[in-house]
Amino acid sequence: MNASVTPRRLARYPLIPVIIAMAIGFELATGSFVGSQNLLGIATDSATLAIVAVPSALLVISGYLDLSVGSTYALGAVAAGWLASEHGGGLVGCVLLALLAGLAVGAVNGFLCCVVGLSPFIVTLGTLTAVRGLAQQLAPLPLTSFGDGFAWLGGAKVAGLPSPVVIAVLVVLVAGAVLALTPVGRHIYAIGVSREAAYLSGVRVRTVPFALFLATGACAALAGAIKASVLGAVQSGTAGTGFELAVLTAVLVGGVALTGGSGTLFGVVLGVAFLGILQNGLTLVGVPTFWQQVAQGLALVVAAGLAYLSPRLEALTAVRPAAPPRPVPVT
Amino acid sequence: MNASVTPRRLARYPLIPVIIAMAIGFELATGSFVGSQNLLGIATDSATLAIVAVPSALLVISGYLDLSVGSTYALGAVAAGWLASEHGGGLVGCVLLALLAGLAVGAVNGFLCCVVGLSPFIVTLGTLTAVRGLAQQLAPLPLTSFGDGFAWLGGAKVAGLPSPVVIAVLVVLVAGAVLALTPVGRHIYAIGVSREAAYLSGVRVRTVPFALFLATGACAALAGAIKASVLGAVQSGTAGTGFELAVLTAVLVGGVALTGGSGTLFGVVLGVAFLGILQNGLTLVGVPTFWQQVAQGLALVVAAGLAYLSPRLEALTAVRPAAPPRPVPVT
Amino acid sequence: MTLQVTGLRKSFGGVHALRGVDLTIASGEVHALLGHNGAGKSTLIKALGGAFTPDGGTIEVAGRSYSGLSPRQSIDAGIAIIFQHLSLVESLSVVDNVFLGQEHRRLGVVDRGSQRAAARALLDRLGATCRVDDRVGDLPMGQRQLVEIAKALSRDPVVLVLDEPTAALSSHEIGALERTVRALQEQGLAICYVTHLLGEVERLADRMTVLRDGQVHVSTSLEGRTRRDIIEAIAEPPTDLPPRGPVHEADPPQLQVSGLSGPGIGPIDLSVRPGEIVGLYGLIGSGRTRTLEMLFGRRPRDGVVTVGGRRVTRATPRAALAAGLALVPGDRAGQGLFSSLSALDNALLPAQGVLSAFGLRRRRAEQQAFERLAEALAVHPSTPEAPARSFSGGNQQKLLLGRWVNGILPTTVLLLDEPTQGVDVRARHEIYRVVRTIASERRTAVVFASTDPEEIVALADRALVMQEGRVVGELAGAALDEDALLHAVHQSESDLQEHLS
Amino acid sequence: SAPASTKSSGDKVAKSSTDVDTVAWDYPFTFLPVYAGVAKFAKARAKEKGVALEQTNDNGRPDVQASNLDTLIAKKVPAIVSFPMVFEALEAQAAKALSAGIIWVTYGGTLQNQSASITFSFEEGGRKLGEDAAAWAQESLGGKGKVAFLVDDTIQLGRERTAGMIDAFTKAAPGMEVVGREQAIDPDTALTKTKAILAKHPDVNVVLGITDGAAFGGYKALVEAGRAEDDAETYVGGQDGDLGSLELIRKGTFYRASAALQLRDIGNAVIDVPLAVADGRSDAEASADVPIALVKPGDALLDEIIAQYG
Ligand SMILES: Nc1ncnc2c1ncn2[C@@H]1O[C@H](COP(=O)(O)OP(=O)(O)OP(=O)(O)O)[C@@H](O)[C@H]1O
Ligand SMILES: Nc1ncnc2c1ncn2[C@@H]1O[C@H](COP(=O)(O)OP(=O)(O)OP(=O)(O)O)[C@@H](O)[C@H]1O
Ligand SMILES: [Mg+2]
Ligand SMILES: [Mg+2]
Repeated sequence: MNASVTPRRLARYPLIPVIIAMAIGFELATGSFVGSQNLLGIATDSATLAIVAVPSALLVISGYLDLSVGSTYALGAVAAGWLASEHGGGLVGCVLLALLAGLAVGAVNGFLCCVVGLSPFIVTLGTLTAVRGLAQQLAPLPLTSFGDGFAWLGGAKVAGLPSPVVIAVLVVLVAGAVLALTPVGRHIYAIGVSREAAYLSGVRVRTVPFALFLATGACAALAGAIKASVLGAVQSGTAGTGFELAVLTAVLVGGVALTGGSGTLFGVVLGVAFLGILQNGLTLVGVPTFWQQVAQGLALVVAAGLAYLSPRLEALTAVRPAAPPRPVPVT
Repeated sequence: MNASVTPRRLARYPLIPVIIAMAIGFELATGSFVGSQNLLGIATDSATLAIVAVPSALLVISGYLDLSVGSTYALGAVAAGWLASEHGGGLVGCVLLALLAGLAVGAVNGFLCCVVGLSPFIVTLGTLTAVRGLAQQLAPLPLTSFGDGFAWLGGAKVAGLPSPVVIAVLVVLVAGAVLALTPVGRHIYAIGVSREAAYLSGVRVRTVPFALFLATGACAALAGAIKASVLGAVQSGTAGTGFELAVLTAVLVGGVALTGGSGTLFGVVLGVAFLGILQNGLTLVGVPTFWQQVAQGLALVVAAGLAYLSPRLEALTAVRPAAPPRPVPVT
Repeated sequence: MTLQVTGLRKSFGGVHALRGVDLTIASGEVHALLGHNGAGKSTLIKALGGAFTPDGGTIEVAGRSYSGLSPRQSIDAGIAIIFQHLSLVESLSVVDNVFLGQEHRRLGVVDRGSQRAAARALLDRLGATCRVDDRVGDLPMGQRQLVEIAKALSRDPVVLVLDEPTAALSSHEIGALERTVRALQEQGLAICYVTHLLGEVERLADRMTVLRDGQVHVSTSLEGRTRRDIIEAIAEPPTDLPPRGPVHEADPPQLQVSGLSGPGIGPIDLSVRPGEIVGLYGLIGSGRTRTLEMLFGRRPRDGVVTVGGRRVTRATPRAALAAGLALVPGDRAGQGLFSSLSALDNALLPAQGVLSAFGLRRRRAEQQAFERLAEALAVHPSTPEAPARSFSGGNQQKLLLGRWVNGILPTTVLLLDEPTQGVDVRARHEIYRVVRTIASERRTAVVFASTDPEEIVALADRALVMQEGRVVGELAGAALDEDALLHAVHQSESDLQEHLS
Repeated sequence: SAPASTKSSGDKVAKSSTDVDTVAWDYPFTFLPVYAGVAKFAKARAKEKGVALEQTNDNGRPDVQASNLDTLIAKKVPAIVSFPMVFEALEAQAAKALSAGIIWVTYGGTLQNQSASITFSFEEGGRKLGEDAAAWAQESLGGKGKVAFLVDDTIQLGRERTAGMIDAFTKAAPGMEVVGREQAIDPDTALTKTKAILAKHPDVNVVLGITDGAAFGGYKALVEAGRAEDDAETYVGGQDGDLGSLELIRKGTFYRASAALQLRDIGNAVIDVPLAVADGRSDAEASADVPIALVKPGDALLDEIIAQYG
């Protein structure tokens, strides 16, 4: 990725100036926004959102949608937490069990939406509800007292960075590599733009989104397990409630179109950062509770406005296309 | 509307046999499902959902979406409840104030989505958050002790029917008449299928969805006021939370496509009935909380399956189209 | 003057689609608006219909001058337009479409009875066979086009604009349309007619205006003009097509089909040798598209399909591609193009997997493959990263051709559905050249479907005439000419003449 | 600027209540009416004491709560009063706050790492209501009748209240038939659920709510079903002490009791406890335990709490 900030890049990612403006504003208002502890805190808190927003974004680019992530997150947290607290499960066991739970939910969603062809919105709204019920049924009481092994998942430092951040970076890099470097990456866009044309071009139009449902389920459950490890406790009734909306918001604010076929991972990472910084800044400034909600709502509207402006700004900064060749006049 | 149950109608509305099956099942399981008190209870409870689902369905048919209804509902309840409890407002005043509040939210949504052209999903997610914050700011404490005038809104009987049901029937009839009989009804479908084609045909592609945003806002606030009147209390923090998803679920389960351009009000009414009966039946049977959630989630998946089957069944029951004219062979 | 356009300008971002165009059409005149793909014809027409506001210039209709029109103003001024990309609403009925935005009302309510009667009368006049209550989405393209025309006529226009109205019509329907245009001309309408089919220009038009790159190149009466004059006005004259490649009777057939059948189709037997080009000719709805789609596995099928001696058992596009079959679909927008993806992605999507190493794409190899392809097919512009939607119709079609004939994929049988629909005369010629070259040099077997007899004659070694899903005749060699084709599908030559006159 | 902020944190460590200029109160269930009630008194007390009261917006999500606490700690507010959604989950944050020199007051329970706590037993509130209803049932119904519970199984405090309420009732009135146990914390849901229960059991005598909001909805359902507002064989009771419910109790309806939180005492404690810690008091000295009182018709407390709502 070329990191230089060109006008064209700014036009494409209008969140960049907004994030910079927010950072400056919050720093001026509080004097404690910029600072390694606070910034690292934002990164750690946003890591779970990023881990789920990234595969979700690929799913949306391919023209599908997974709303069930909030409950899959809870299921992953419950699965890992249960093994850790009731059976002294270690790091590997807990993570594997959480991934398995996530893959199971992903497989159900993927089967119904990609193979059978049901509406992803209704199906995953259904699994959102059903999986939450299941998670609560499995662990009606809070799970606590995890062993050190599992605590490592969320608490370790790798090269000075908290492990959730490291995992999020890995997820972004892997997904980014798939999207940019492999043929499947192009297939994801192609399916999102025109499923029919992709099918006629020999693209696996069922398998690819199915795999993305699996990845989204696995990542959601992993995120739940990570948060359980960080917090040292799981409550099945509240873990990840509303998370699906946060994920979708990050994806859409990051410039991925709900209609599929367009968007970039860089944009999604910006979307996650935007939400994390907003939440942090409002608390830092000490905005009263209800006004925080109002501000968060308005921020979404502003983000929608930016998404609207972006292609228009891009057109202005566009490199002029070469003029078409003029046929030589005959007469 | 022709009410006879033909195979073709059943294929088009597969919720009909499902609802009948549910009714029979719940009656056999509890012996108290069919009974005027329970059925009227379901109707009254579902009335507010219907009042909002109907204009929302028109909005979805026209290719837009309003997620803010849950908070607009709360704002309407707060507006009416505040006037009734703090200033002894009567029926007319309370209803007018609630409608005004709803129209204001609808106007903001409509302006941003139809005139400016921002993404309805992000914008109304934003107003959902912001308006909830406003409602809580306006009435942090529960409002109670409304006068008789306002109590009439939700408590009166008209021709033996509870007033919420009567209002819901009126909303359905008015919207149904608009959709089926007036040019605007055709325009709503046309805009949903192809905004461009509709625009070039001289259809008012901004005004019509804008009006639907206004109607949805007004109806959501009215529904909130009605519920406030029925309950005799308003809690700004809990009133209508999650209502936006219930509304969208009813609309989609009722066969309206999220992509716009298709769906019927009859289907939406069936969708509302389906959700109301399901909720009622699960409580009647006494299913434990968490399993209720699982059952509700599965019901959504089943509904998605029905929506998928419906066009296929319709094709089977279709009257064969007349054969294309045969060109007379020459050779 | 009924319609007078003066100095009209419009640009999209950096693209100057119109650079000061003048156009004058008198009442009672049929005026052909011609030009290469991307010349600006549709842009001009959209400005007339109010799809956007022009950057400059004026539009004068029936004595009133506008600097820009909204769709409602345009309709009220008496301009009726048949847009190139249909402006119909698929999920609505025929009658609802015809009167969309201009409903007959009684007491604020749609007057269905009066609308149905009026729609029926219009459709009859156009020779349409669909019923007023049919869903437009269920209709074949030809009928849809007629509904679009009925919609335009329902508004009692003073100016009628038709943007490539016949691209999807069969000769039967074209005949009816041409008669209608004549009748309207006699009633004093000013008619603007856009087409790439020069036969229509010769039969119908009184004058022509030719656009090149957004400017008027020629505007003249057609009196005494030959086809060659017209072609030269539109573009530089095409070079001759490369010669047909030899077809060796001794070669085993590359594509062998026996007993192919499906709903409304077949049984069809067919055998195509390496290097042979077979044209499927028929009226709209005769089953050519369905036959090609069945061959390609897009539709379920019965029967045996053999490619290069090996049977293709599974009826899926993937199986067909693996066997060496490839299809360029007729519905370019809906089934072919990834409009927002880059030209490179569009041309090389299925080849990227072959080009990749260790599961990773090789950008350089892709770039080189694209360059080779752009050169071989004369794709313009040859910028790999430009989105496909910014290409003209002819160049889009070349990208789709290139998707299968790029020397990377093992395509041995190429199926083409309406390969030059909406493509200008020059690009059409280039596509013929490409197809010929593929057949003669790569020995690819080609099967293509077309509604244009000229095209069949120009391109095919052998033509199969289809009717109601079956092959009812075969023409080859000297016997293959336009008259014979028309003859084969129409009752008699005189009947056809009656249609056309 | 990182070193600077570390330095300023050193300055900020409160040596006495005068060093505490801000109290951050983190309450996750901002949608509950109780929140606004306590907030009202806490704000008034804060003004009185000349400190600023900051609040968070956790939206009922434990991960957001943890994030917001991280932010408050990074910001070095002098004192945090936090109501943990899951108590164990906030031990780490509490420890982090303490080691940063921040006063940590646990609200609604206790943690191992804390400066002090403000407690009021949820279980006890439920138990008092359950016992009272059971006693009433034994007396007025001879111990025979039907009871429905409106419960909350999703969050910890809800489960504690639920357990206290149901255990106490069923133990003291074993003859009562339990005909419903439905999830409902707000009047809207409670109305719907109670109506469904009434369809099958029109003769339900007792409805106990996890919140006053839920009980209020149950009350409405009974009235809608034709029950006289002062029916002698009906008992509805809730928890929290919402104004609307208290007024029904005062009016002499069959809404007979509410396990009321003393909102003013709690609100005052939100400010007073951290200030006491700053003045050097120990956990035991500074902590406040606010009793939950069951208010019934005729209680002096009833009028007092209603008056507090002003
Ligand atoms: N909405 C648009 N945005 C950007 N460029 C456009 C747009 N519409 C048209 N153009 C460009 O304007 C030019 C003129 O296009 P137009 O569609 O008018 O050509 P045309 O003469 O109708 O071609 P054809 O014969 O292929 O239909 C082309 O270069 C095209 O790419
Ligand atoms: N006799 C038939 N039986 C079944 N389906 C038919 C029949 N006639 C038309 N169709 C439907 O019409 C649609 C295609 O019509 P269309 O006229 O565009 O293509 P086609 O029949 O393949 O003819 P052609 O490509 O030769 O014009 C298909 O979706 C097909 O299902
Ligand atoms: Mg054109
Ligand atoms: Mg065809």
